[in-house]
Amino acid sequence: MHWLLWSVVIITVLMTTTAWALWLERKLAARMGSRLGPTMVGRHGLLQPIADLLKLLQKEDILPEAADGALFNLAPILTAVFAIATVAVVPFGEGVIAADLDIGVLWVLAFGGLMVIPVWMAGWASNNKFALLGGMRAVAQAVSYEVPLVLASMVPVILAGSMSMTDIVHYQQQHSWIALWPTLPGLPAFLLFLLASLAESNRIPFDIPEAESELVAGVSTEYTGMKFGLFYMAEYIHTLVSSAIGAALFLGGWSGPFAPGLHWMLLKTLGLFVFIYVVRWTLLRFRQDQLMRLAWVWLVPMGLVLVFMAAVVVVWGGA
Amino acid sequence: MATASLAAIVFVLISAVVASSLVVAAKLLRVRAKVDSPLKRRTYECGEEPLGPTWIQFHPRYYVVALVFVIFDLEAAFLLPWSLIVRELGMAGVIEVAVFALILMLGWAYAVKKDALKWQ
Amino acid sequence: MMQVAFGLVAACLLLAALFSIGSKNLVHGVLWLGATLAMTAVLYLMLDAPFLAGIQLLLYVGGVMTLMVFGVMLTRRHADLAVLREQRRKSRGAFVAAALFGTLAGATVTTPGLDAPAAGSATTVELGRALLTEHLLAFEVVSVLLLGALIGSVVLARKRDFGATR
Amino acid sequence: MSAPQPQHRIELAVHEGEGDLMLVNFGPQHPSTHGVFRIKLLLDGEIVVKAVPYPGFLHRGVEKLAERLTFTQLGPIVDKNDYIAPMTNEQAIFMAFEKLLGIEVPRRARWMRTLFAELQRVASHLLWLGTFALDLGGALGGGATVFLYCFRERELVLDLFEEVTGARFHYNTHTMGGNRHDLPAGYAQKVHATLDVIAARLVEYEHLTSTNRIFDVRTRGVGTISSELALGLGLTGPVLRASGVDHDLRRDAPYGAYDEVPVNVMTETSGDCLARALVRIREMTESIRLARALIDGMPEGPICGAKAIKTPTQFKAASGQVYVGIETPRGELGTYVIAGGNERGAAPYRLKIRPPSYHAMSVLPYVLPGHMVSDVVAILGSLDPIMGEVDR
Repeated sequence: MHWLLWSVVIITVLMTTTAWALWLERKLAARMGSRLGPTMVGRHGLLQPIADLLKLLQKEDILPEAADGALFNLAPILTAVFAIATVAVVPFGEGVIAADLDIGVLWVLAFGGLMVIPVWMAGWASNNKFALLGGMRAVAQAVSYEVPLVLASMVPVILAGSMSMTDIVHYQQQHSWIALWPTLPGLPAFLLFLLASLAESNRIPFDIPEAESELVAGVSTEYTGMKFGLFYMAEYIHTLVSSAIGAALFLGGWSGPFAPGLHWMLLKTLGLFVFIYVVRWTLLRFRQDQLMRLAWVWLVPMGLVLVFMAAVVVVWGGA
Repeated sequence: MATASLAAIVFVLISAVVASSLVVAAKLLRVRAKVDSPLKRRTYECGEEPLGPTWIQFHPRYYVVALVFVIFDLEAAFLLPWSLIVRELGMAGVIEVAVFALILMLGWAYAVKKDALKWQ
Repeated sequence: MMQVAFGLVAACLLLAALFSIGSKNLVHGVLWLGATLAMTAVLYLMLDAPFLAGIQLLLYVGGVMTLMVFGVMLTRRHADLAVLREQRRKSRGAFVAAALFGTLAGATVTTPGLDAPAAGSATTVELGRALLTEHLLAFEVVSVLLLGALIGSVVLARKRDFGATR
Repeated sequence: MSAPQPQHRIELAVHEGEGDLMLVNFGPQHPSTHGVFRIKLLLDGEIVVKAVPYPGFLHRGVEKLAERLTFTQLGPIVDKNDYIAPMTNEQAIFMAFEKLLGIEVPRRARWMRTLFAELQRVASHLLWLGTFALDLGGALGGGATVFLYCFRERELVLDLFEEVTGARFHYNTHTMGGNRHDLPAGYAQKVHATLDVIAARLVEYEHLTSTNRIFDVRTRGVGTISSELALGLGLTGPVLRASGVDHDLRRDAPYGAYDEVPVNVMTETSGDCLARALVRIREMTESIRLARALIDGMPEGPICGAKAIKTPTQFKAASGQVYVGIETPRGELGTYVIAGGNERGAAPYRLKIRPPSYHAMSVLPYVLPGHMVSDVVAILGSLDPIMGEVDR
């Protein structure tokens, strides 16, 4: 029954890491904008995530009169569930995995794709024009970037000959990290994966579903209290899990010298997470048509080319 | 039923419990507003009365994007089983799949040429 | 234990399917259908066909649901559907559904070898092998079918004026 | 998308439930309306079909108020019109009063006013750049970083103003016939030091914005205003110059010290958001150059050509009317005064302010249709409207 133990441990660690990753992002953003960030609650504001959680838990829960109540309440929960469930197949070390499915990569992609349903649901159920526009944007964007994401993730699958994330890490231990190949399809596939994950988790420059300067707050416009908090949390969990998946698929997972594997995995995950947030606090955002164009005209064929490159490498290399 | 499948289902159940427990905790801990106002529950539209309905008929371009997505998703679903046995099938397999993908990319080229995915 | 779990999931599936038909709200109907499809994925997982479950989630719950959601957005009435209340349509629908169910059930019963489960986790690899050797022609024909669908959707898009002004 | 043409009539009535278009209130309480401003948008999906602006949420009746207050009392009131560039507001109204009353302004006071105006232009354009980046990139992303950088530098300019006037925002330093506060000792070095910092960082902002790919694709070809449309609607300032009309009151009708310190006028031809951004960024560099020249050549002498204000009714004009237009950071700020308000002639009979932002907003119904919701924000931001000035 050790998998059950790991499930509980992984979820607990994920939730706490998310809380302090949030703190990390706020400090990072503040430093980038020559501010200080949270300083008041605890040393260096380290208790800020707890204060935020307590605040959100106490907030009044408002159900707009025009909203579709059932879907309105269900949407944030489902968003959080799908965000957390993605991590089930991610290995954090040798055997440190909740569900070692042999279709790990497919599981990750499927749950990443599922995220849009509750987001759209929230937008529709709010019966608010900004929320609905945000929901429609979210779906259109997510489906456009799902295809490049699938193709980019297929590259390590082809190289390792397995969809199990544990096998993919083992392959990288024997050969080298896929992202370290300067040639096709290693590094380009990693970059494509990063780009598509940014879009899937709605991070700037692809955060048009929220786009608070245009759509006020997008799908979460009508949400208050913990339900808003769940959206907020799911967003960070999604980014964190995307980073973990990127680390496992392309950065060699838990492999690394000197330190235990778990440390390496967490380090790589946080590294990618920080990278995503540095991008977020640096760039402006695209417009929807530009976003869709980028995905369909450039990234989809690029992904296909990378997939066939990987296949040719495997066949000729005979590895 | 294999352990991994069971573990996956249980994991989803645990995450559902975690997410809903937060909502339940919020229900228990919430501070009730002293004054209730129906204005609170009014739909937000920048401080004005909402103009016209929200649930309207949307433009078909959204639908077309979803359609194209399903087609490419299907393609990916067909490529996935092959990706596991690239070594085994060798060059012949690569060519077979390449033909499959190329035929589909003809449609992609047509769509790009006709600007169907341009959104404007 | 397995029996109970199966019964529970199957009951959920059936209930979701019933709600999907019975819902007068088009969006609720589509979302209940999504629940039905997701429950099917759980069944696949319980039957040790994780690849099928993954594809079910990726393609049906993720893809086809998106398509249906946008399809609903093409109608003018998301939230109330008067069509369902017509008795004649109901009986016709019931007849078609019964006929389809009969055909499928008949095929399931008469096809031999369906009760023997495939061997464990090798299924995905075997699927790929079968697809690219034995059923190669069908595999390639699928691409032509997809091409047709793609061109069809583009034509559809062109036909409905995409101009910015109207 | 064809370039919008000026139309003589625009259908302003919007009927609800027009087919499958969505009718949205964009504002007044919206993050990107630069204050409180409402645009009724008729959307086809994400594309704007029709846009009807509704100003007036910040109307305070300044012009009516002016009929009850005397000439000397009005300075601090107009400070609050364009609250991003109060210096030029004061300058405009006192220039009009001085012309009406026939008061000569000493040379040093004119130079000081011009110096403040140019420093104010830098501060105002910096704030515009920050908010424009906020519109394009969001308060939770890269936009906020640019915004904070711009505010950091704007603070330095406000420090300079504080050094002279003791206030950071509503200065009330202009007075009838000149200035109220003289420059403190060592001011020239401080101005140079501040401008050095800002000039160095302007290069950074150019990299953050105009050489940035995303900035480019979000602004190029968006919100194109043709020169005929711009002239037809009375646009002025950077918005007009970005549309290829070479017009700047500082050069074409010099006031203050501009006849002695000539201005290089920055223009662009394309008339889109990018052109407006480039014009403003270059104007900052030009203003820094002007400010340096002004502080270096600052003449000695008195700073006020009239008696210091003792009573509210000190200055009287029985008859006459004047119009004075000056080039504020946003364009031509016109002040039209008719004398003879109260029985003793110490207040204007009528004061009309012609704010550049108000005219800039009139372009919205012509330009917005055909653009996407994201562009609405970009176009609105690129016009640099200040609602205090639009609604008065």
